[in-house]
Parts: sequence; C-alpha cells; structure tokens
Amino acid sequence: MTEPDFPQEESLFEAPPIAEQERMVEAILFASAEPVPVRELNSRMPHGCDAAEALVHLRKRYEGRGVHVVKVGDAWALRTAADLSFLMKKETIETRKLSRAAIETLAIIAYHQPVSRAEIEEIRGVSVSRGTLDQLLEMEWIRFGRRRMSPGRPITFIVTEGFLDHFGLENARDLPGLKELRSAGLLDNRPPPGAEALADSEDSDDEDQSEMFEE
Amino acid sequence: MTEPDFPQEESLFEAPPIAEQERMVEAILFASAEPVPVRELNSRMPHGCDAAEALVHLRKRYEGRGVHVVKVGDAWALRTAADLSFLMKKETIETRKLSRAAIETLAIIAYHQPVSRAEIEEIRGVSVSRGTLDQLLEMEWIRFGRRRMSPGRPITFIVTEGFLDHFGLENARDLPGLKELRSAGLLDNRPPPGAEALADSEDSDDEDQSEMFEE
Amino acid sequence: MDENFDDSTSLTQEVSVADRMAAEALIVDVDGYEGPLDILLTLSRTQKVDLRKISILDLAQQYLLFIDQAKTLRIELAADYLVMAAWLTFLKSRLLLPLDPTEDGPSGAELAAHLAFQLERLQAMRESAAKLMARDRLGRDIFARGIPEKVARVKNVTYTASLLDLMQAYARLRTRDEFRPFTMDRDAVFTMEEALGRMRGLIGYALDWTDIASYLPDGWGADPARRRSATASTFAASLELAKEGKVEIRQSDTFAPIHLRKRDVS
Repeated sequence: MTEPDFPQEESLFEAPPIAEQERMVEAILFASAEPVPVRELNSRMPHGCDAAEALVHLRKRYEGRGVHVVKVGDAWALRTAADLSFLMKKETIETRKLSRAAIETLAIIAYHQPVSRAEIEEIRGVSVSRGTLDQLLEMEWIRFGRRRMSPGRPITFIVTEGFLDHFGLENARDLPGLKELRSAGLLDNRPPPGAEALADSEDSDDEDQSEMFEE
Repeated sequence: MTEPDFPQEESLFEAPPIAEQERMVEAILFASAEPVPVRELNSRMPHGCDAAEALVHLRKRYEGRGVHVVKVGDAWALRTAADLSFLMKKETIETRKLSRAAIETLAIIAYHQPVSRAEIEEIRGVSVSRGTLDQLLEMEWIRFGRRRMSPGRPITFIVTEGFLDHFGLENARDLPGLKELRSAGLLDNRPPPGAEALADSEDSDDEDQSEMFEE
Repeated sequence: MDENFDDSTSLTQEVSVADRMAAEALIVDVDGYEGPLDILLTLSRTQKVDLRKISILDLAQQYLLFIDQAKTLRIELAADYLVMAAWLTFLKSRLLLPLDPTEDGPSGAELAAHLAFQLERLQAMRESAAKLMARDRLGRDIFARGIPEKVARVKNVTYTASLLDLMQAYARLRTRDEFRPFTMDRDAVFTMEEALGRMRGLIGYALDWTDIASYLPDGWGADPARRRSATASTFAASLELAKEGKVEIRQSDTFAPIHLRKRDVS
C-alpha cells in the first residue's frame, strides 16, 4: 500500500526488478478493458519502472497463449486470441449495423486522414449525410482533427484509438492494403483538371496520411 | 469465426491437446463478465475437453504472476494478485493552500507554544474546530505537548520538526517577532494593548515563547 | 488515358444487347445507387476490363443511355444524375471532336482520365472498406477483459503554506483589536427612552411635588459622567411627560431644584 511518493531526483530507492515490473504491467492490463497508455502505466507503477521494457517481456510471454498483449496506438491492452472467437459466443457484442455509406465514409477517413467532408464527398461522388458522420462520431471511431489552413478552414476527420482497437490495428499505418493504394496513387489528392483552387486547399504543414507513410 | 462443428456424439475427432485447452480456458476466463463454473467451461469448449485438467495447468502457469486463477464458489476467475492491489489506484496529488482558520491556528501555536485550545480560541476570538487541529496534527506540523499544571490540566499543542523543516526554521524562536513583522511592513500599527496581557497569561513554569515578543 | 481515347474512336453508337440488358437491370432499383459515380462504377463492370483500361467514352455512352431509359420509364432522377449526364455529354463531344488549340480548359482526355481515377479510387475505397470490416473485430472475434477492475481514483491533497502566510496570519491576529469598527461607547449613557420608561412607571405615585433628581436610577448618581447623562435624560423625559399633560413641572428659581407632580386628569 506504500506510495511511490519520493520525488524524481531521489535515487535512494531502486526500481523493482524487471520481472516484478512485468507482473505489475500484467496486473494493470488485466484489470482494464480499455487500452492503457504507456505513460499511465509508468505513472501508476513505482518510480524508476520502465513499463515499455516490461511490456516487451510481457508481450513475448503471452505469445501463442489464449490472450495476447496488443498495441493500440500509444496504448496497450490484453485481448483474446482471434482463433478462439468460436468460444466467445456468449460475449459477442451485437454492433449496430453500419450502412454502406457509413462503412465507406469510415474507410475513406481511415485511408485519407485527415480528410474534410468535401473531400469525402468528392471521393464518394455523393453528399455525406450529417447522420452518417454523427453515427461514426458517436461510436467513437472518428473524431475531429485539425482545421485545414485553406479557405473556409474546413474541419477534418481522423480515426480514433477506439477504431484501431476495434479493428485490431496497432496504428493507422497498418490498414490493410495501404501501401498498395499509396503506390498506385489512389490516396493522392488529385484535383479535377482545371480546378487549381482545389489543389490549394491541401495543407502543406498538415501531417496527413499520405505523408505518414513515406518510407 | 469458425465453428467447432463436430457434434457431441461424434468421437472421430480427438479432443484438442491439453495446451490448446489451457488457451481456451484462459481466453474464456479472461473475457467472461463473471466467474465461470467448470461445467460451463466444458460446455463451451469442444467435445472431449477436460476443463478441470486445463485449469490445473493454467493455475500453475499463473503462479507468482501479476494475475492469479482463483476459485470463487464453484466458479473460476482471473484476479489481480493481492500484493499488486496498490496499482489499482490512480493517485492524483493536489496542492491546496491551507485554510485561513488552519494557518491562523498554526501561527498561534508556533508563536505561543505550548498553547492550549482555550488559549488559541482566546487569541483568535473564535472557537477552533476539531477538524482544524486534526488537519494540522495529520500533516504532522503540530503535536501534543505537555499538559498544563493549571486547573483542568488542559493538553497543549506545540509545533513539530516537520513544521520547522517545511518553513525552513531551525527552531520556533527563529520566527520573526512582532517588531520584525512591523518593520517588514506586516504590522503597521502600534502594538495592541492586550498583547502584553496575553503574554502574562502564559504559565510561568512552562518554557514558553512570550518573551519573544517582548520589545 | 490514350487508351481511353483510342477506344473511343472505334466506338459505335450502337450499344450491345448485353449492355442494354445490364442498363435495364439497373433501372429497376435506381434508388439503391448512391449517386452518379456509383452508377458509373457499376456500369464500368460491364466492360469487364481493368478499371485503368476502361473506355470512358463507352461508359459515358452507357450512362446517357441509362438516363434516357429512366426518363422513358418516367423514373424521377435526382438533379445530380442529370448534371452528370450533361457533363458526360460535354465530355463525349470533347473526346470525339478533334482537339481545338484555341479552346480553353482541360482537354477531353484529361477529363476522362480524371473520371477514370475517381472510379478507380472509389472502387479501391470500397474494397478497403470490405477488408476492414472483414478483420478480426473487438467484440466479435477478439475480446476485452470481461471483469475489468475499477481503478480507484485517490486524490491526495497536500496543503501548503509559506512562512509569509504564517507571519501574515499572525500579524492579522495581533492587529485585529485595533481595527475594531467604530461604535459609540454607551456605558455611561442613560437614554431618554430609558428615562421615559422609568418615569412612566413612577409618576403614578408622584401625588406631591417631588425633585426630579430623585427619579435618577440607582447607581447613576455617583459617577459624574453617568449622573450627567441620567440627569439630562430624566429632565428631557419630564418635559415630554409635561407635554403629554401627564405631569406638572415647576422651578422656584434659576438653578433651583426642579419639581414635578402628577397632573390630575379631570
């Protein structure tokens, strides 16, 4: 029950051995249904612990087990192995059926993020209904990103950690087929011929999906 | 998503190896919202499995880990190791200014120690709540001193080492006297007529600080 | 895009039977389509070629035919379907007419290439969406902890005070008496109301002339300040009672004692 209340500079107390730190990370991850960020692990563990290192060990330990240590963005979680899903009928959560429009909009946001509503509409060729975006926002699969620095300063959409968690992705770079789409130029913002104005709408300083995957 | 589509009566299929059964038990216990009885484990696992045996292995595997396999009534569950329960707390430290009542009470104790509760009340002109003294005691800035040899033998309060540490004082005599307070601009008025009278009210047999204010 | 253009030169205005049947099948549930681009993408599949090699001119032709048929069948089409039809008519003419160097704007080939890109991109997004939805998903294929433990939030409050706070508090206490709000010191004041109250109770017995000095309250005669106040208020109270007609007052000489007696009410 003792608290690690000694300040940072104090090195009188040595950090617990790494095996003990691994146990601690294990306990914290087991206790949480949500992914736990590394910084939270460190703040809850005694001073001097290195949760990131403990995680490397823990992840290895759970390889091939019924439960896996998975990375979700900057956070970590324990999740059951996918091949055992047949045992879990009882736990299955009926997710709301998504409309085709919602599924496509979600994919467009994931692959093109950050992306404005006008850009989503340009890709789909139809207007995006308010309800579709609302539903995705409500499910916490997408959220608002930064505003574009272009005229009208449109708001952009990006996917959330909840999205990554739901689809079992470590980060947005792991989206299926992303590399191929990129090299095929299908994620480029290609303005219609004769519409220079639209080309300007692209931010130069925004870290967007296309830049994130430069290798 | 594949179904274990071998029916109960069919014995053509052998039960999965025990290591695999252990994984299954692990995943079920992990994902289940409540402890799971052995018979439910068996009914959820493929035909021919022996959940009880798998549990023995699983339990051994989690020995000494951050999480234990525990029996809850007739059912089984995974639980955080008791020695790690301190990790299930998220500590936030909030710094607050001491209340006016507390700082005044503390000042009186520091300048007049040893001082009884009745004396503190006389100086403050209002009653001192039990909570205020408790707070200062809990902070370990004051402690109980000797009892007065006067009628009722009231308990007195004095300041602690922790108090001196916090305020950077060698001893309570280092506290600036009224004269210094006045020259520092903290007291612009002539000494109140009652100040000396109060000093006189101190017990003579106690080593007190009234002389500090003699000018 | 050159391919598109080459294809288009060999295109006949006649549409094959298969194309027509496909287009008719589309009409049945035009509501199921999400806009013109969706229809174009569906129509493009009838060409059975890689989207990159698609003939935009053929596609434009198919689309226009589809719109015509919809009109014949009196199916009401949303405005954007008609806008697309007009645009494709324009594109078709651009693709078929020889390039006019004096004309402004993008060439037909550029426009066609962009449309092809849009179709390919939409198709790619649809495939990606399908792949995404087919992944092992939380709550369906993979599961989170079923009995999460509550993380107790413990708020540790530390109180601080500086030496200055301490000294200021003490200074405040020791100087407080000097800042007593102003009040009249009423110890030596016997008010007229008090005197009047006292005398009303006593005048019933004043049947004969009595010195008003005898009406001073007990304990107010010794201290000069108190006597002064009591005398003044008693005198004022006597005048008040005389005004009310309850008593008579007389004084034989200057500075002589003042007497009063009860006035008989006839």
